[in-house]
Amino acid sequence: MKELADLATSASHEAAPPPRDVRLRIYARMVEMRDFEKRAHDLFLQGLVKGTSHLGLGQEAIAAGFGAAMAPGDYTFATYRGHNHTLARGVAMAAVMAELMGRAGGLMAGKGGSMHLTTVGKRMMGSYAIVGAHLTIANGAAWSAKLRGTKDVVVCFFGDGATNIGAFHEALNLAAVWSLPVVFCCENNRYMEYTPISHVTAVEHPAADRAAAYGLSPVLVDGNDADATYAVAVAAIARARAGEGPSLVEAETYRHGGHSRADPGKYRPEEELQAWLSRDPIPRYRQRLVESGVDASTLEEIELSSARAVDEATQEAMASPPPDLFVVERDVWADGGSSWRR
Amino acid sequence: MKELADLATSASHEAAPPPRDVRLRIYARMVEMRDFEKRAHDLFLQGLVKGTSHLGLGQEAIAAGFGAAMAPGDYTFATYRGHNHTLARGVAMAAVMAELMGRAGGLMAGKGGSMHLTTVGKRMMGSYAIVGAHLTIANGAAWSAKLRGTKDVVVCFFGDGATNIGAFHEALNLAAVWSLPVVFCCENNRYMEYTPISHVTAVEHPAADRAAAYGLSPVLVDGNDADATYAVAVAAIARARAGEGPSLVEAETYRHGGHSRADPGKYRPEEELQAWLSRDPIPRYRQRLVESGVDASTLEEIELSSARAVDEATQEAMASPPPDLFVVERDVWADGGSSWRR
Amino acid sequence: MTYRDAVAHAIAQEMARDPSVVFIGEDVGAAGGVFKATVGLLDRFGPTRVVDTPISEQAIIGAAMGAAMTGLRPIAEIMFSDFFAVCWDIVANEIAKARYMTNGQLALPLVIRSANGGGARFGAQHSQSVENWAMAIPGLKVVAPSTARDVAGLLAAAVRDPDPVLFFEQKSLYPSRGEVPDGEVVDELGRAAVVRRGSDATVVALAAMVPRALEAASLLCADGVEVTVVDLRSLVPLDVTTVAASVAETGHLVTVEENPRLCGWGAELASIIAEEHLFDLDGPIVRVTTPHVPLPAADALEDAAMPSVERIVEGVRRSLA
Amino acid sequence: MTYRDAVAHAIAQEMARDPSVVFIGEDVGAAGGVFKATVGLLDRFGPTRVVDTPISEQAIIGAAMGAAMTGLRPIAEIMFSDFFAVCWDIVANEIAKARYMTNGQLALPLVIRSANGGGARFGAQHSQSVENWAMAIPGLKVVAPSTARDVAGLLAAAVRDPDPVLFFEQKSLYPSRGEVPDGEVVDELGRAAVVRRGSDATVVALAAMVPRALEAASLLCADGVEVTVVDLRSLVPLDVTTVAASVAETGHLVTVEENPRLCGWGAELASIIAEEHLFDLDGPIVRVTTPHVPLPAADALEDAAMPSVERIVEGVRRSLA
Ligand SMILES: Cc1ncc(C[n+]2csc(CCOP(=O)(O)OP(=O)(O)O)c2C)c(N)n1
Ligand SMILES: Cc1ncc(C[n+]2csc(CCOP(=O)(O)OP(=O)(O)O)c2C)c(N)n1
Ligand SMILES: [Mg+2]
Ligand SMILES: [Mg+2]
Repeated sequence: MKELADLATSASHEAAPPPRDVRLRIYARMVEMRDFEKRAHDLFLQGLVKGTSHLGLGQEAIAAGFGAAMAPGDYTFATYRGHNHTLARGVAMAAVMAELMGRAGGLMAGKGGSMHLTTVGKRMMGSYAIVGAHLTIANGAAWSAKLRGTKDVVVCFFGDGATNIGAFHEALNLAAVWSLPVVFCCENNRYMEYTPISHVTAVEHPAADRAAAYGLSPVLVDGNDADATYAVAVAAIARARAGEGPSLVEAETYRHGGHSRADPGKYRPEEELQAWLSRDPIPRYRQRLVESGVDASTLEEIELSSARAVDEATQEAMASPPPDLFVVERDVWADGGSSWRR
Repeated sequence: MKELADLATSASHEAAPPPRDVRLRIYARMVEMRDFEKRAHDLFLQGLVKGTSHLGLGQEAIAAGFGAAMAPGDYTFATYRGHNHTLARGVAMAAVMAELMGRAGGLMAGKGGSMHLTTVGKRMMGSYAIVGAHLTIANGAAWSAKLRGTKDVVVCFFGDGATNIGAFHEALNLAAVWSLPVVFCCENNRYMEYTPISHVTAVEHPAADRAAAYGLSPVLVDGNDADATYAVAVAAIARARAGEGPSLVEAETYRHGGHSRADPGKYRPEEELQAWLSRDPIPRYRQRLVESGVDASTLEEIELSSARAVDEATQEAMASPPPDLFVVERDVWADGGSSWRR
Repeated sequence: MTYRDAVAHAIAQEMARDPSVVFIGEDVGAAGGVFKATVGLLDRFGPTRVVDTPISEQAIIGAAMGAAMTGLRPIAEIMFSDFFAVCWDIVANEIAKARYMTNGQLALPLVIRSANGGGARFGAQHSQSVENWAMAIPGLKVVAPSTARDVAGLLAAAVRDPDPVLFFEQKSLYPSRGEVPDGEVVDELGRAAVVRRGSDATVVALAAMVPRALEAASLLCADGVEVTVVDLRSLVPLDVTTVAASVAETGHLVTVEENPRLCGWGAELASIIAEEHLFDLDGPIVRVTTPHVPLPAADALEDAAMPSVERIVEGVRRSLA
Repeated sequence: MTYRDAVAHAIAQEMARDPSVVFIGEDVGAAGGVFKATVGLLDRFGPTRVVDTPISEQAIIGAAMGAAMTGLRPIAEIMFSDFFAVCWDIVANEIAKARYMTNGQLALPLVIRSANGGGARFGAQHSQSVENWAMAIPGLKVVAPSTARDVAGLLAAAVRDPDPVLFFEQKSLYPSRGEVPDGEVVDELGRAAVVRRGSDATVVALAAMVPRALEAASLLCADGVEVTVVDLRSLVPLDVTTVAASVAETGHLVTVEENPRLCGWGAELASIIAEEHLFDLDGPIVRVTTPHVPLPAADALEDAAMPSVERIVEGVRRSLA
């Protein structure tokens, strides 16, 4: 395993820490994400969340750091492992929970499911479940923002495994050639589904070591350090907003659980797991906040309010009825229907 | 335009020149390729070659240099611009010509056409017309050679434009991870169909500047210098044969004509064209041979015999009848037929 | 105007009308397209709105999708329709499903145009008729004009349509000429055209098969057989009404498809008629298609493979027998 | 044995028999496959013959193709059949056409297996039934078993077949159990199975729709309607003989397809019967399919979308009405 200490070279540690209010917001988000996903997992075990779901437990510092750095007009594109990124944009927890449960009150009325969380109103432009595709789509939104002359920036998250698929290559090249306002963030959690990324990749850092192939500078960041991810996000987003083109960030992290609900994650060496658990971004950040003088009661307040919010969201989602069946044949087309004939 | 003189750093100029017999073989092949393609072009203008065809006029030093470096058991994979690569493997000219003319005596009885020249018996494993795909297929042949324990090497040719498509990326990564005996040779002729590669690529050298993304060393060679391409090919093939894995070579060159028959190539600046015409690999090589002491009569003999061979091949191809129509429904399946029902 | 020119004509009409219309693809700008169907657009609308791309079909289609969901109305070109296979994921898994999966949140007003079909002796990888690939995917509209006028009217309609439209230009028709009315031409998607009327049989064709079906109709007419020829014009929406009404009159249905046999649109139409109008039929439903083989390159072979006027005539006779 | 276990069983049988059989895919080795259908193969045959790949479907399928043309008999896994879209070029443009374009020079004895279909609440991008995508491409054989026994026999046959075979494992069937005889099991591709006999109507189904059709048959039987159920088992070759013979007896054809409506195999079959056996029909050909929509994720919605036993019963009644 790569020495994590090496990552301390990331810009953030030299940069000034984020302001206190930003840090508190980041902390609050991370706690909410964690509480939300743990609840989702419980509901799974109870058979209330159906299908599959891919938790980002342990990876919260990336979604939260970037989320805090984004402006309301910026666009998010995420993967099936997108709960955290959805919550990071301020999407209502209850609607997300209801979607996981396949209820009428779900974010997409149950039609999308866990892997496709989308809230266009919050510029959460979707969670995409085919590895790599959404990098090309993110480019499109960035191109559009550029052409329409807004200063909106696109942030596109994906996993380490996605760096070996063709769409990654095409998207990065086009973004660079067109100098698009897009930030690509690779969440390198060291595994694809069950196979270590190192077994199937020609370079050590699947994203950073390829930045040069697109004329970009490599950016490697400790993805379990929310101050670091925030700093990197601020810099890359500012660059994009200033018209200086795309960035490719690789955030090193680890998922605490398996790939998806079916997976206990047993293929990972116990020491590796323990080493990463000891670098859990949330207690680590909490301790840093305490050390920086935030008092315990402020943090406890955040934690309590998160727990409450998740409870309420769960109640609300559970109260939501199953979807009306007629929606099956709705919304294929802009006219609201699905007719293919006349 | 990049200074061509810079390319003189290629290994070949320091290396000893190829032995005289190899040089003569290379020269003979280049002359044949040139004569063959000029004739193909004439036949086009006469309406005898149908459809399309993509000439490699000006790029002969790559096919010839690599061809001379390959052992009979080595495999070639080429693109629609594959006449030269086919001839480089010793495939009979008449059958190639007949294929271009859609005759029964064609290499594939007229079923494939100019863009799909294949002669499995000579290990010319095909010309592929969808940009990029064959890089992945070349890997498969290399993997097979490796597993079967033969020492055969695969050489896969493609254009600069192919470096921006997803399949390129997937193929290079897999080749590196599996340490396959394959040499990828990018013939950078500076244009895709009509668009300069520099307009759509994030790096200056579309292949060489990306080698590092696959843990490979960049290899850039003057593709208009047959000694140089030969030297690079010998080295890369030896490496592959020794089990040391793949190489990615970028050979800088230029096509004398347009992209395909329909294209006069007018989008290219006249000075650029002239500069490259003055570096035509064939007269250049001829001069070098003369300077190295080969006497004119030897070279003239080669030239005459090539002209004769092309004349004979043309006659033979013209004498070949149109294909029997029943072949339309033959050879979809291994049983020789095309039935999809019972 | 040629079918080819009608493409640039329609794109120009729409780009002039709506500044959110943009156009991207390989060699589409400076070169005016490899089929010269988009000549002049770069000069007129500039490099911000008419953009040459790398050979990156996934990136092209992804860019169109992302742009469409954020306020532009992109037109993307896939040079040969065979290359849809390289970006099929973005087309079939992303574009087609996005509105539905998001419960209507994402709108994707975009057009993907592509040169489709055989006849140019380009061989199996540059000659396919793949409109059925698209028809099989819920969430895509599928249009395939047979005349210059329809290129103009249907392409404009496709650009204005709020849903993703795959627009198939039959490459063998590019040089064909036809009247295109002056001024703005905009059609409605999903209306078939009855291009010849006859009471003995209904022949349904698409794109380059329409002129062939009309030729067959003339030959049959000389023999006293009067057929209706329906130009389908679009596969989704599919104008079942027009076809069924004609079959109710004639009692005979013959479909003429350039695509290979299995699972073509003709099969769908046949199954609809066999389900909903079985008792209107007085003879078998005959499908004339390319045999289920890749298309060969040699001229003689390609001509033998594609549905010929003779095979259409024979198909009608078989239905009437 | 479960349907799932029959996969590993058949692969092991073939790998043990023929050293040129190799197996590659994402997470297929160390993890035994994400559906646990290939557990034990890595241990038994080692990392040279059972290889975990990067997420690079084009590279996977290209590797299989290149290996097949040079002496191996690869089996490649595409984890979910939806991902065929990512490598469709290599499948449809390269593998399917190579033998034909080279006039028989290239042989491609390879199998691509994939988990197909809905029912797992995975949403629109992980639930498609895409066997028709393959059926529409000349040069591909297409197999889709409905029982553990057929997985064993047909997968072995696919591996031994000299042509490229796409092998669709219906993911909703993985847990289903059935007898698999001891010893070597090898079937023939292209033979449908009559799994129930009745003289009133012919119901043709594939994969997960076969058990549903059988359930519908039981319900109908209770009402005095006796139907024949045909398990198609393979789409290419398509066993028209068996279906047509049954329709000749019953006069009624109902197809049950998990795929969305347009251009499914049911349409092809309907068009064949309407062309060749029209006058055997005593009632409309009814197609029961998923509506032409992407598959929704929520359990209630997914169940409502896919063909249910009730809809099959209703379809048969409609044909008989
Ligand atoms: C094209 C494609 N191939 C395979 C899959 C199946 N799959 C889903 S997630 C996954 C692993 C992705 O790994 P990574 O990119 O590292 O993201 P992570 O799940 O670790 O967040 C795979 C192989 C897919 N969804 N799409
Ligand atoms: C996937 C794909 N996209 C587009 C094309 C159309 N096309 C054929 S050749 C070509 C240009 C290729 O350029 P390059 O790779 O530089 O090779 P060159 O023709 O210069 O030898 C293009 C765009 C294709 N065949 N395949
Ligand atoms: Mg990962
Ligand atoms: Mg080029």
